[in-house]
Amino acid sequence: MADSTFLTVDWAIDWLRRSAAVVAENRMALIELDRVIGDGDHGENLDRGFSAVLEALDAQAPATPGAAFKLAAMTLMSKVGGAAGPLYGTAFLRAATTVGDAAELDAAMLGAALGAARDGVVARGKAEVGDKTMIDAWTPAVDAAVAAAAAGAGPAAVLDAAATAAESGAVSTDPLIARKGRASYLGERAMGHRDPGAASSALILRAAANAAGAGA
Amino acid sequence: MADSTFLTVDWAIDWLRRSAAVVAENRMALIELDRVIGDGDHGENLDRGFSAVLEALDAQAPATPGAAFKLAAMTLMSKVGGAAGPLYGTAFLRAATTVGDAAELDAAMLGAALGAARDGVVARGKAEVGDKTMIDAWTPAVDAAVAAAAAGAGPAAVLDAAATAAESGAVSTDPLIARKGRASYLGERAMGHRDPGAASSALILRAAANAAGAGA
Amino acid sequence: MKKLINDPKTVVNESVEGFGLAHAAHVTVHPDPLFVTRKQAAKAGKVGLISGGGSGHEPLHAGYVGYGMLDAAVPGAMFTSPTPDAIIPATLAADSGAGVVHIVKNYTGDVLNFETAAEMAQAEGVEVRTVLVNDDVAVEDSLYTAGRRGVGGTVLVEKIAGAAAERGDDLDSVAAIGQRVNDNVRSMGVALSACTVPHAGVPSFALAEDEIEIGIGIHGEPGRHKIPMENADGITDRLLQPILTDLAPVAGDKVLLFVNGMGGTPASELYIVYRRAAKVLADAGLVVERSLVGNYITALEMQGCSISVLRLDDEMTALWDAPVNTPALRWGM
Amino acid sequence: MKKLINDPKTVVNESVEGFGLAHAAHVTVHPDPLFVTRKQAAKAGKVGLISGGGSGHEPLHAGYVGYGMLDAAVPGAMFTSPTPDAIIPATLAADSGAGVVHIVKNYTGDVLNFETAAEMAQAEGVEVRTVLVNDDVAVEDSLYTAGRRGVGGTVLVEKIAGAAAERGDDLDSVAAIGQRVNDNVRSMGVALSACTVPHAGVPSFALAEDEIEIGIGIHGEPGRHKIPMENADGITDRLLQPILTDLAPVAGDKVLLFVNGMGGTPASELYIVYRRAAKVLADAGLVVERSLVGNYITALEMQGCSISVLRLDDEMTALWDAPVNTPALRWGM
Ligand SMILES: Nc1ncnc2c1ncn2[C@@H]1O[C@H](COP(=O)(O)OP(=O)(O)O)[C@@H](O)[C@H]1O
Ligand SMILES: Nc1ncnc2c1ncn2[C@@H]1O[C@H](COP(=O)(O)OP(=O)(O)O)[C@@H](O)[C@H]1O
Ligand SMILES: [Mg+2]
Ligand SMILES: [Mg+2]
Ligand SMILES: [Mg+2]
Ligand SMILES: [Mg+2]
Repeated sequence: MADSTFLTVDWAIDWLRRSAAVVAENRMALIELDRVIGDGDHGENLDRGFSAVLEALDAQAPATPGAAFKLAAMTLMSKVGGAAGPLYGTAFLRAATTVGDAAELDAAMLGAALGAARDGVVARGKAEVGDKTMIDAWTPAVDAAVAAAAAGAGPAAVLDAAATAAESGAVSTDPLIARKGRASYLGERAMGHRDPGAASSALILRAAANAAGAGA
Repeated sequence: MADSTFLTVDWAIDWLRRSAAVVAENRMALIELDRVIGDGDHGENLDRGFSAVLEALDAQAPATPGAAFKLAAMTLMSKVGGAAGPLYGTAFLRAATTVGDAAELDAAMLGAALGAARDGVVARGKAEVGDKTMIDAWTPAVDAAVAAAAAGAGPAAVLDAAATAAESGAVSTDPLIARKGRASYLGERAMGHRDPGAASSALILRAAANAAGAGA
Repeated sequence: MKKLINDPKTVVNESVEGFGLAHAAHVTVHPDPLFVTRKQAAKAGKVGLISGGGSGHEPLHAGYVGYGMLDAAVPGAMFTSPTPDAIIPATLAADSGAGVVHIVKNYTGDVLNFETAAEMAQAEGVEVRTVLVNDDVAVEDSLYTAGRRGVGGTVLVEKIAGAAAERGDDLDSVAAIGQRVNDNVRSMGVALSACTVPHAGVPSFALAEDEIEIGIGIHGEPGRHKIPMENADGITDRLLQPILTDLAPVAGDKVLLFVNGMGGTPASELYIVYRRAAKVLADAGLVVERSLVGNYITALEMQGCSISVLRLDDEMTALWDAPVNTPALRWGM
Repeated sequence: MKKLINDPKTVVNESVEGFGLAHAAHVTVHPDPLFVTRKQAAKAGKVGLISGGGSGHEPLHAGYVGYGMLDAAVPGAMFTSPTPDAIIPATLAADSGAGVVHIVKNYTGDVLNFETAAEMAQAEGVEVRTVLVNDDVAVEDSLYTAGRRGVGGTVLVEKIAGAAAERGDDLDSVAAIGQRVNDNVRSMGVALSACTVPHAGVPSFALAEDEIEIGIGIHGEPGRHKIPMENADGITDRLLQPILTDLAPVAGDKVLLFVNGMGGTPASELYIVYRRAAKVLADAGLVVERSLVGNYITALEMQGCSISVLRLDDEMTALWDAPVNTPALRWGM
């Protein structure tokens, strides 16, 4: 897989578009995960939110990765609702703040942006790893990204490492009892079911990696 | 089958008790008939009413057939409700009036009492033969009873003729479109289903015949 | 059958007992024979208003006992009209010397039982008038049927006639305004699912997953015909069309639009139906002056709704607006 | 899935539009972003009261917009908390200079979205206080859960805090009385059947023909545990016991008893539950001073109910009795 040293706004836009596509494709699957241990709206909410992101991208092309993240943040915050809306919104907002108006992002900045995004989710939702939330995908993803960047990997490899870690992180929620969010009401009955937010986080991080691979 | 020339209050009481038994036995079957072309309460209503008749008979033994009919009339009128309550109530009330305080009923009086009962139902409900109501059982029953009495049959044979005619009358409602009662709302969709009131009338008239046979 | 009940035989008695406990400030429950009266006696000389019918249509009728509406209600067994032995004492209780109006839904059982009760109450010296409600356009009104059923219009008759009685109208006038409401209201219903009468234990009719029953009554009795499922706007149009054909209002007429839930339909869906119905009426040049949306005359847990359209005149509108204070309908006090 | 809807995507918008048409005298609907305000502006200087949350719980919250209760309501998507972009303008609209109280049910999504909106409204110069409702004893309140959910108690908080605002209490006082209601109310629910969210198209959980779900929430989320079906008295006892254990009232305490329908349960069944609950409370030496029975906070067409018990003090009782004039709760005017 080709790997450029920097990712530009084209990558950011492609990431958001790919996220919208993958969320639309997995809308029913995410609804189904949430139906079992939540209230069955996660796929619907994210699909509504990312469709609005597509519309926003069509209306105004962001000039920098940071601007793209901010557009996503504001749109998701106002269109998704539920728990996931503010959490994803905060994640993109913190990422936007971290990258500022840089035109290009290198591997280290990517790691820092993902870390800030994760920290934003924690600041809002107070979840720790093992609480059966999207944090179970984000924290290993951030760790893997930072490690890959430190080891000298380029942006695409960093994102690939993050996505792969997020995917295992999502799977790791299966046996857990939830301690945050709606699934926490279920106690032991949540065991054996994947957390929908962790699943959607893995999909979205994989979209980031694919965008970096494709856009190289 | 033995046949005495007169029927007494013992027969009348036995009839009511047998009616209660046969209605209780056929409670679900009558509910089911009414569920299909009505509102599913006919068996429940009659069962409630005849249970109350049993209680009333336990509380105060009527002295004459007329008193027994009157007791049944008042109890059914106040316990059955729906269309069947006033109709059966009126039937027994007219029968009571017709037999007065006679201690014994002969075949002719039985025919007259059944005729008066039927006329009472018609007076209240305005149904004609062919309207798919209990009249489709009662009118052939009265005709058969009067004919048998005129031909010199005893009370048990008169009642047997009435019951047999009522049974065919009930069957004759199967293909009809209803023009009275709740089934009339159904139009052609009532075709192919037996009228619950005609079915219960046949059961009750058969109970009268059985009481006469058994009580001979 | 899963229901919050203890025993099919005690459903009505326990339910009305609970109703009496919950609304002790409004009503008194008389347990045997079962009827419900106002807690605060109406002013002497007021025409009494009573209604009754099979249970399972709650809040009808007991929910409408109170100032500005009914003086007494007589709940029968489930889906079974009450008997004269209950209607008679309710009639006597509702009489304060000015006579009593019986509001009777047009079902054979209701008609016969109220008829008997009226006769007997008259024999005891109470003047009785009867208003027969028959607003359901799903049923052909001909010599060859039991006639149209009384459905949603009943609530409107009870409210408006109740207000007329409360303002001091005499017996004939109260009956006449009740009759006028009935003459000017038409209704039609739809079921998405059947209901289960507790003593029967199985649904009153069968509907496939993609079928609905148009022209349903309020007793789980089957309706006019089954059709494949449609969207809310389509169903609304199907209900309204025969109503408008029969009522034949002219542009500029003022109407009350009543979307009634059958018991198992969320309020959100009733408002979607209301939205369409209001548009159709507006397109027909009618002025929707008043509205009512909610579960007011139900069929247990049936999913579905009915629409009623009442052509208003100024007097009816004023009587509709008059204060009412009952467990289920309340405003102005 | 059979529902009176046109399209899962338009359910909320069309429903709220119909609600606005039906209650045009009470409310104004602002379509985009979606929120509902009182038609008659509250008197200047009154503390504003707003609430909101996922749709599907009607009449909550828009049904409680009006005199003596809410100034604005923000309906989210089905079962999904609304977003700040709708909560903020609703907050601004509700402010007449005395600040605004947010009544928020304790769900992560509601908390986060209202939190953001409050921050932004404060940045625009509106003082905001938040009352978090968390009355559901089905959920263990510990560091290891998202905490208790807000359920039936929400309606009582909105009514009583609304009356306090209407009589002129200041911002902190209104928030304090809302908090006091929350501190004194406990609730628990049961589902006999699941509900179907339109966009999901299948029931939110599976229940066998002889199973019920104890400790159900109002989002079709599964409850505490499934048990075999029981009769109404048994189920009522199961709901009341944890409520009483947790609330720990003492003999002589005055309470409000609220039996709430989940949307698909006939009123007659709710009254059977009320009857038993009233007896259990009386046996415990409690005085049921006020009651509320009906569909006030629902979960679409779910069959089942919740029970809430509020320990009253004289001030709460007076505020409960104070006039209220909203589409779904109305008395005294
Ligand atoms: N406190 C929290 N911290 C982090 N993630 C959370 C928290 N609460 C919920 N989530 C995530 O949100 C997801 C649910 O999102 P969604 O279904 O859209 O919201 P809601 O629960 O309001 O319906 C969960 O699967 C979980 O991953
Ligand atoms: N007008 C009528 N004349 C004679 N019989 C009638 C009439 N209307 C109804 N019935 C009889 O009553 C029966 C229904 O009784 P029931 O189910 O107890 O009352 P309801 O229809 O009020 O539920 C019908 O099957 C029919 O035989
Ligand atoms: Mg969810
Ligand atoms: Mg019947
Ligand atoms: Mg009946
Ligand atoms: Mg949600």
